[in-house]
Amino acid sequence: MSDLQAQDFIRISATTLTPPTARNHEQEVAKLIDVSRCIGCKACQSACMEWNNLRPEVGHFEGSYDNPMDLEPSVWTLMRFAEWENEKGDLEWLIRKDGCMHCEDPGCLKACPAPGAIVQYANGIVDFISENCIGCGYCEKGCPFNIPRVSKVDHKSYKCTLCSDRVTVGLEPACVKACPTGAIMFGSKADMTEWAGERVDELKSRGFENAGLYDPPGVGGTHVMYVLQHADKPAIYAGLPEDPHISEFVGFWKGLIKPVALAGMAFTAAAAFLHWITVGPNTVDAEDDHHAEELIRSAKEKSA
Amino acid sequence: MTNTWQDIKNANVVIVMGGNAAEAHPCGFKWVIEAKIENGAKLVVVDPRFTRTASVADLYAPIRPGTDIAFLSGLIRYLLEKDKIQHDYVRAFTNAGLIAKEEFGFQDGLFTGYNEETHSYDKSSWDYELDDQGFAKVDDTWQHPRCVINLLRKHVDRYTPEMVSRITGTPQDKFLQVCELLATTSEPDKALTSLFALGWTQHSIGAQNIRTMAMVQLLLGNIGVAGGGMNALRGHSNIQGLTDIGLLSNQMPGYMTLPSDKEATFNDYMKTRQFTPLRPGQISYWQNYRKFFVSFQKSIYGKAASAENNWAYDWLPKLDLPMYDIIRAFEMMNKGEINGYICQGFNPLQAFPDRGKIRRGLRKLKFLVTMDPLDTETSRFWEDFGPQNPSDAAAIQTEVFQLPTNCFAEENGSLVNSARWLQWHWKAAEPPGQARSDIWIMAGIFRRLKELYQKEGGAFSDALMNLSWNYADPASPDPEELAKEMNGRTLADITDPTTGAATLKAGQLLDSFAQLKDDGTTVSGCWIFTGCFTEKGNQMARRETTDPRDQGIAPGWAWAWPANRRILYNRASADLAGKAWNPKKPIIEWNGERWVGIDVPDMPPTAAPSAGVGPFIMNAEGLGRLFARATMAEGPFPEHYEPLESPAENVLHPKVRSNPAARVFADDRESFGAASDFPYVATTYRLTEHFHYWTKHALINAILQPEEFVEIGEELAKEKGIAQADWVKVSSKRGDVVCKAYVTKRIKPLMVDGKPTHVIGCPIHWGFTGQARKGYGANTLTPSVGDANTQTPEFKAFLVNVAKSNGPEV
Amino acid sequence: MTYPKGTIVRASALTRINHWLTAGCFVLLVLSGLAMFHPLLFWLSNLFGGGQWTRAVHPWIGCVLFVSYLGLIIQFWRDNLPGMGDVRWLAKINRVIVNDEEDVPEVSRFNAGQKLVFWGMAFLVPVLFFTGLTVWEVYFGAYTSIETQRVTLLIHSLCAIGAIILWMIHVYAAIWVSGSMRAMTQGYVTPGWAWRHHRLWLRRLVETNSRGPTPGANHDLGR
Amino acid sequence: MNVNRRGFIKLTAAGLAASGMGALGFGHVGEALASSVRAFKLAAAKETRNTCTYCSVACGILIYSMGDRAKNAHSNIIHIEGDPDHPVNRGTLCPKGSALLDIVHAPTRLTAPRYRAAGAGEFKEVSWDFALDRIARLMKDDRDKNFIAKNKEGVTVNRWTSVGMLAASASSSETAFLTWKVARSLGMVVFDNQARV
Repeated sequence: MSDLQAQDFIRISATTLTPPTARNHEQEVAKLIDVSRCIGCKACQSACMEWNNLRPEVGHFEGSYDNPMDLEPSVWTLMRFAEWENEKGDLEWLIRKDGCMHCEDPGCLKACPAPGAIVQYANGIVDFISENCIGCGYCEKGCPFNIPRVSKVDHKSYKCTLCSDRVTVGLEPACVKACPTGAIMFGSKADMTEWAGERVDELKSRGFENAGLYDPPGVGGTHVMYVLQHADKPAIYAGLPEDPHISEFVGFWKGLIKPVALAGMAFTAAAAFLHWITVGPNTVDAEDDHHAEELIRSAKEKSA
Repeated sequence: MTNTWQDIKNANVVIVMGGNAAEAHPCGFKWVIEAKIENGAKLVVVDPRFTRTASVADLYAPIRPGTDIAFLSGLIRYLLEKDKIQHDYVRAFTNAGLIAKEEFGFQDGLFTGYNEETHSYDKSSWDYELDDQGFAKVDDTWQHPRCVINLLRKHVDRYTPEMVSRITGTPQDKFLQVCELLATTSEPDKALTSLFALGWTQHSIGAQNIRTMAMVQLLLGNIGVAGGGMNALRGHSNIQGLTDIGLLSNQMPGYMTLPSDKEATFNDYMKTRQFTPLRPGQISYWQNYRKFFVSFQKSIYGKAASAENNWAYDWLPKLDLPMYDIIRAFEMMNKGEINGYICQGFNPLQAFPDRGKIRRGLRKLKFLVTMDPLDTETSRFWEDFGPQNPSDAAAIQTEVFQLPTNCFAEENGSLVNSARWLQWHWKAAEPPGQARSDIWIMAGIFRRLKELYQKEGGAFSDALMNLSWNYADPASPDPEELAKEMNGRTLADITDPTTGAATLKAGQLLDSFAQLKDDGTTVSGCWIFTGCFTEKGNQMARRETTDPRDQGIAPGWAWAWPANRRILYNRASADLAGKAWNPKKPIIEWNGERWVGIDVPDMPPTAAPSAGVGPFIMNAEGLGRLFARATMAEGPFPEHYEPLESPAENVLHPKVRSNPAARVFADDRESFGAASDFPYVATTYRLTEHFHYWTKHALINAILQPEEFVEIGEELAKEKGIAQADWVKVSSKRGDVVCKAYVTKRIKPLMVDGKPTHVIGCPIHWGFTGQARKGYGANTLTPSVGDANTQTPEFKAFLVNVAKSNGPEV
Repeated sequence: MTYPKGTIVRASALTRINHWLTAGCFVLLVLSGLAMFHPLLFWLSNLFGGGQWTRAVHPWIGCVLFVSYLGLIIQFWRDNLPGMGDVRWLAKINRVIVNDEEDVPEVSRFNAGQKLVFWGMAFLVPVLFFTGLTVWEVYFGAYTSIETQRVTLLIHSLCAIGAIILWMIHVYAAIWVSGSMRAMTQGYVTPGWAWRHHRLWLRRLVETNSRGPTPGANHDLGR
Repeated sequence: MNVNRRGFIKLTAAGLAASGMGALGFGHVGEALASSVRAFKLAAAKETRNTCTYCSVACGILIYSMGDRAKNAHSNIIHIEGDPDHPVNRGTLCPKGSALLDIVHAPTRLTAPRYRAAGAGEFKEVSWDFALDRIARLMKDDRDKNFIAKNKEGVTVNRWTSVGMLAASASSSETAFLTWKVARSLGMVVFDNQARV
């Protein structure tokens, strides 16, 4: 799709300068996960681990098919299983591939204090540049989907890269290629949105009136989208946020108080300097010394 | 499979019953999803558990393990009662109108001819009434009371929806919804495909499970059509190939069978393999048996096989029993009748039922040879691994050889997939360390034995001495040489009878098994593979991807047996006049002179429809069999029999509870548990993240499913005070497994004969070697009894008890 | 301690060490904190050997600051208790600001401004410490929810800014009131300084014939 | 990782900038540091077409191994993914197929013939010759003792029931054919494969 190099950044973390904008006509990519076609086989997890050379620990059985139990620095995508009884009393097994949503307005990137640690390419992929990461975990606070994980070993944050290394040479991500039932599709965001529309109509024809596309506006839309049978209740899909957006706290902490704080500090320094050059130091004069000796001397006499 | 994997996308209804396609064959299951999307297909899943296949199904119905025949017989009754069958298809292509013998009958649980002592039938009464020319009598008006269709109607009459629900525990409304949906495919242009696997085969009544569905498909007219067929989703990558090449106790390559003691001479042997047609004008292709047999004997014994010595007939081992299956092998082992056992890429300690009995058998061996890329449990059965494999090594006198072999990526060769495609693969790397190919090892053993016999003589060794072995490198025969050997050659020039031109020079590779002769002038190691490696080169290596009308045939990709035919019985995809039932998806049609279409016709190319050549060319009557004559052990019609370990009585015929023709060894019968001690029905199954007992050696798969567990319904767990992910002990009369409990909504109690019956699910993938957590293995629990026809063990329905535990005693 | 003759002891050696330890930690925290606070200042992280070191060392220094500030609290809390005198002092802030000590009420050991700094920091430093703990990813990342950490991180930033501004005022005050720097570095002030800035404090010292830093401390006034 | 020349220079220059210049307040120099994407790991790998070893869907796969088959390069397998041309799987793989790399490189892959003597407590590595000679000897002795040339009725049966064999259902058809020839020429009838399970 595109050669993902420094010139292709459209957003860079902790950077006051505007990224290069000359190449402003870039096809945005998107990964569409059609939960109604997903059989929860974890081929995407397996392919992701194999392609990215990730091997987390062999865990234990914890009460469901969710293995490993949570995203980790070396678990970039994960099937989350939810046994749900619908209104008709029939059981539905909702299985959702969790992982980075590659938001249009990434909370991680906004929260990140390290310059160049998180970048967004022109095609929409949000990537962690590990060598610039300082391991502070702000990205975890910024992300509305609770995705980034900071490693306890190298103190760097990790998440799905949408296989930027494959996409940059024109291949599709590893999970997309592996998915046996074609539940994960990859292409331009326009194509994927249109294809999702067809899938939603087809699902509606099968009795899922509330089928819909999950492309949350709260984060400006995402480059990883879901087709859900029950788009009116995303939370039943193992906690998919109803209306994800960057937290107001993060917004405020990363927005207004930055300039205000700097201004406040600069003002104080300036005021002090101005006071110094106008009022000047408060020095002790001879009279004060005299009063002091006088006081001491009289006290000496009383006690002697 | 009768059809191809991609052909599944042409189905209008897909039933996954007796299998879990989404978990066991995910990339094949893609085509079910394609059917749903492009074809608006409906997916029906009938399974004791709500599986990941069910998670994308349009209709799910629970069923008690081991009662599939009751369900399907009820379905047949529904189809016949509602007259939802494809009349023209059934009339023309099945034996519905043929008339059975007078003596045939069925009385409270038993067909005619049952012998109590031998637990088997005298099947002479299970046949058609023949006329004076020896052809089967037929009444196409279906009036005759002994027409097959009428006998079938009477036979299934007892399976009313109430009775089905009473036996299977499936709620009646769900059962009738399934019947309704499947009945819609009786339309000529609608197709139902049946995807099944071990969920049907691993029962004491396994073969009949599949037969019942085949009868349903015949009644609905779905065999041989696009999107139809009986599709067995085979297990291993080359299980189809090894079945084709006859690596089974009584089998020879190409589904020929080894002689038995009763066939002393070659003529006796051939007498029972005449396959003379039972209706005029039928092909009955097995009539060419002698050509295949002679060509085969010439292939493996070369000049030493001649007309004079009946083509070295006596050099083939004869069987005194129907078969020496693996259950019998471990029975013999326990009785000390087997001294040596060679496990080539097979891990019986994990794969076979009643793990205790397997371990006791292996202890009695003098020597055990394992050939495997991985460190298998079987090769270390003698080592103590704590509670998962308690053992006193010193007391075990077995010599064990653990031979390292290469894996798929380290060899050239071909594999046959479930859809009968022979596909070549290329070597990508050298095997690790001193690992060698299985071919090299078998050649090594063979040449050493031959040398010993040459030096020392000994028991009869003519077969060994004269075995054809003309490979460039006798120590390591090349896979291409072996492939050519299976394909076969002509030893004399072949001329085309019509044109007289020489088609093949002596010594050249044959193009098709039609060229085989029974006079010793042709050789073929496996007649059904002839055509896979011809003078035009290795057809198995073809990678041509074009697919006419994108209908899922891909005729140019690799090569399918027989004769590159991709959909079997495809003649049945056209009506009497040779026009396609489903004009949108024709396969072959009669154009006036020949059969043409997108697949190799399963029919003599120039046999006009009017000639009445039946589409089932391998059967003597050329017709699909609703009435199975004498081919099945327990009856020409399927009948519901309870599993050997069952919580319920047989409400249809209490006196005959389980399969009367099942072979049960005495010690195995003692080890069957009673419902009073073991009240819950258990079933074993596979998870999609693991392949049997291999992938616990692969780190990623061990991560995806790290630890052994059993699935318990929420109601049962509440009853037993078992919380989520607690340790539990699951016990059968044969042994205990201690593992975690997965308390789930996906298994609900079934009302069977008025009693709530709980089902417990036991995945099989854990053992005591590899990366994953140590496990006991589900086969610690399972009974050692098999299907009456194939001896496939009954892994899918047995009895257990379950209780809280605090983990394996270390 | 060898203080020059005739001088008053404003801060004991222990107090000075404690003060400058706190000050040192605070400065380092300001530098490393600001590096992570604003991209423009990220270059400050190079003083600590890069972003990773800055993030790693900041919390540890925070711990030291918290402990050492407790020391200051222990030493000064009694003399910083607010009283009516402070209110009156504040009312005269306009005179104080222009160095006109004339009718400014007499101040004991600490004037209201200093008390504000003291109690300000006594509030801000613990809050910074505990909010900092919750966002100390390496050790405490898992103990609080992300929602909580968003709030505590905001509080941490706000308090830090407050502390920095308070600190700037404190530093300038020391420069502005000449002699104060020496008071905290050498530990002594001239009696005149005491008279001018902390007359009540001087009076009590004299009454108890103490040379400082607190009444009745050591009895060699005038040596 | 083939860092191209231009990239190499950029990295070192940046390093210098970060340490020296950065301290003097030219912080934004750091932004140029942001390196590009992880290099494509299959850039010059050798591609071999094969079939997955697990189930009967028989997905087509592409095996990527190091080196270009030059004599001194041991073609170690580094990645396996689906064959997009294969008409059945069209490039997809299940969780087992996607992890084929881990079975090829499983630490429990056997690498040397091992032998456990009767009653012994552990395996010991042996040579192939020792193993195969010993196996041939054991088989011949047992066959000579227990081979049944004729049954009770005097019919020539030529069967040997005291040694059994299980064949692998993941081995190639060619292996299977050769195994059939050897087993049956010895008269084996206790001979099955995974189709029985």
